[in-house]
Amino acid sequence: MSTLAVATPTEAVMNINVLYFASLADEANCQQETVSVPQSTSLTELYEQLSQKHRFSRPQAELRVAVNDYFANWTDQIHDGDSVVFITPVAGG
Amino acid sequence: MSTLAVATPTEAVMNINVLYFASLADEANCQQETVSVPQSTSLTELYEQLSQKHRFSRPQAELRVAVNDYFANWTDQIHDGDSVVFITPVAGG
Amino acid sequence: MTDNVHGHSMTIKRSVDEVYAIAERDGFALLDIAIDEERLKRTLDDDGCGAFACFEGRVRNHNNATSVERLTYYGYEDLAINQGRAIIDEAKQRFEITNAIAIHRIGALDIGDVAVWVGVVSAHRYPAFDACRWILDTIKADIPVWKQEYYEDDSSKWLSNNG
Amino acid sequence: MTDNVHGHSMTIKRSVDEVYAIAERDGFALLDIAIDEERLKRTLDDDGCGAFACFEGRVRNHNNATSVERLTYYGYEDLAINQGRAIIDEAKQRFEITNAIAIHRIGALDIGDVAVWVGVVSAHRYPAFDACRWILDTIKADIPVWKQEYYEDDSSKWLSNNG
Repeated sequence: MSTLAVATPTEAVMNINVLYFASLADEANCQQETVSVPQSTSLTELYEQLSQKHRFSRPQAELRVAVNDYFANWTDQIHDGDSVVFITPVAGG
Repeated sequence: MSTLAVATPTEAVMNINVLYFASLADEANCQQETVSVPQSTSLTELYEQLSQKHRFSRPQAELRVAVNDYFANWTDQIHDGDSVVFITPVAGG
Repeated sequence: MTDNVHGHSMTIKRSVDEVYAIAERDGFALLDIAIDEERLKRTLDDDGCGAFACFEGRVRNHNNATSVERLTYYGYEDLAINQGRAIIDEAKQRFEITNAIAIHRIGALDIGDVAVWVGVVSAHRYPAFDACRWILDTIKADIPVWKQEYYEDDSSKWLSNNG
Repeated sequence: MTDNVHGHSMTIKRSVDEVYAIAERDGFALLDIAIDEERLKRTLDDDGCGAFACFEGRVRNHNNATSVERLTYYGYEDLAINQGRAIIDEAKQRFEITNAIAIHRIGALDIGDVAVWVGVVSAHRYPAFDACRWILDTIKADIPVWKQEYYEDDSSKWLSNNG
């Protein structure tokens, strides 16, 4: 379990389980990780932080996001224990 | 083999094999017949004569015509030995 | 009486193997037994094709509000084969497809039986869909096949695709 | 390395019978073995339906001018099932269809293998065609499946449907 630098001990934190697929899994070099972030962290902020950590090549504008196995809006709030997946452009069919 | 009234013995005649399908077969009460008609008989005239003979309920305008197993134009000439089929609206599929 | 005057259009003259050989070569044939969809599909296998679209027209248990017991299709086999070849040739010119095959069944069919099968393969998906629909529409408009529906009270009537 | 970080997206968590049960109930599922097209088709049998339209997306041996050896699909199973259910529900509202089922395969596929299968039944033919195409397009746009193509020189790349 990794902890992002911005989560200080004095703040309330939430643990978010992040899964990686496709090129993001290549860049993160892992399938999933649990991160502890301040409770008010938005999805946008979460991606920004993880993007810095793993040097993701895709800007957020090119991605969709899923929370707890459903597509979500980038403005949706997340909560402790949520599962979050950043979705690069899909290529099924 | 039936002979149409209009074919007189002094004229050159041609023998046309006519096949019937669907409602025309019901009305003609046969699958096919060979008719002898004057050599210049057109497809339109042929249908008119057979229509009078069998009291076909469909006017020619509702039909297509095939000669020797290909769709033909009503203005195409026919020749001795040709096979002619009048095609009522189809209903496949 | 009906069977006498329609007998020639309820069965085909060719053997089953001839029918599938004609379908493979020319793209269209009539058949008077159940259509082997897997056999037709295998005929279309092509490593260069990413798309396979197919359509089956089946006998359904109703026509508008009327309950249908069974359906008999009648066909003019030789014209159907000639016209079918022209339809498949035209489809290959109109659409970016690799191959297409269709078979129409004639004779007495039960509810659920496949009356017509159309399959198309192409590199990309839209031409397969477009050609499949066009071939089906054109078969329904131009192939000399007629049908009679039979109802619960044993009455029947000739149907028409175009009025 | 690649296999380690993608292992979770190359196989499914559910059993094959569960997959077909979900497909039958919700209309969509992911599968990590060959798709049994006949099984899906039988699920759609309906005496009230005169039309069955289907589409198979197959792995083809080229992409533009480049020769392709094989293809690996990766999927996010739980999101795919949730999103697939929403797609099939929407298709049933948009089109006059009776039922629709689709399955997307993941894992390593060979040339000719079926990657996606979509089948639709309806009373009449146009809604079956329209819904089949719409479902396929929407699967390609929205279902979280990704693919990597492998070439003769063992190189590979991630593909994208939308640029």
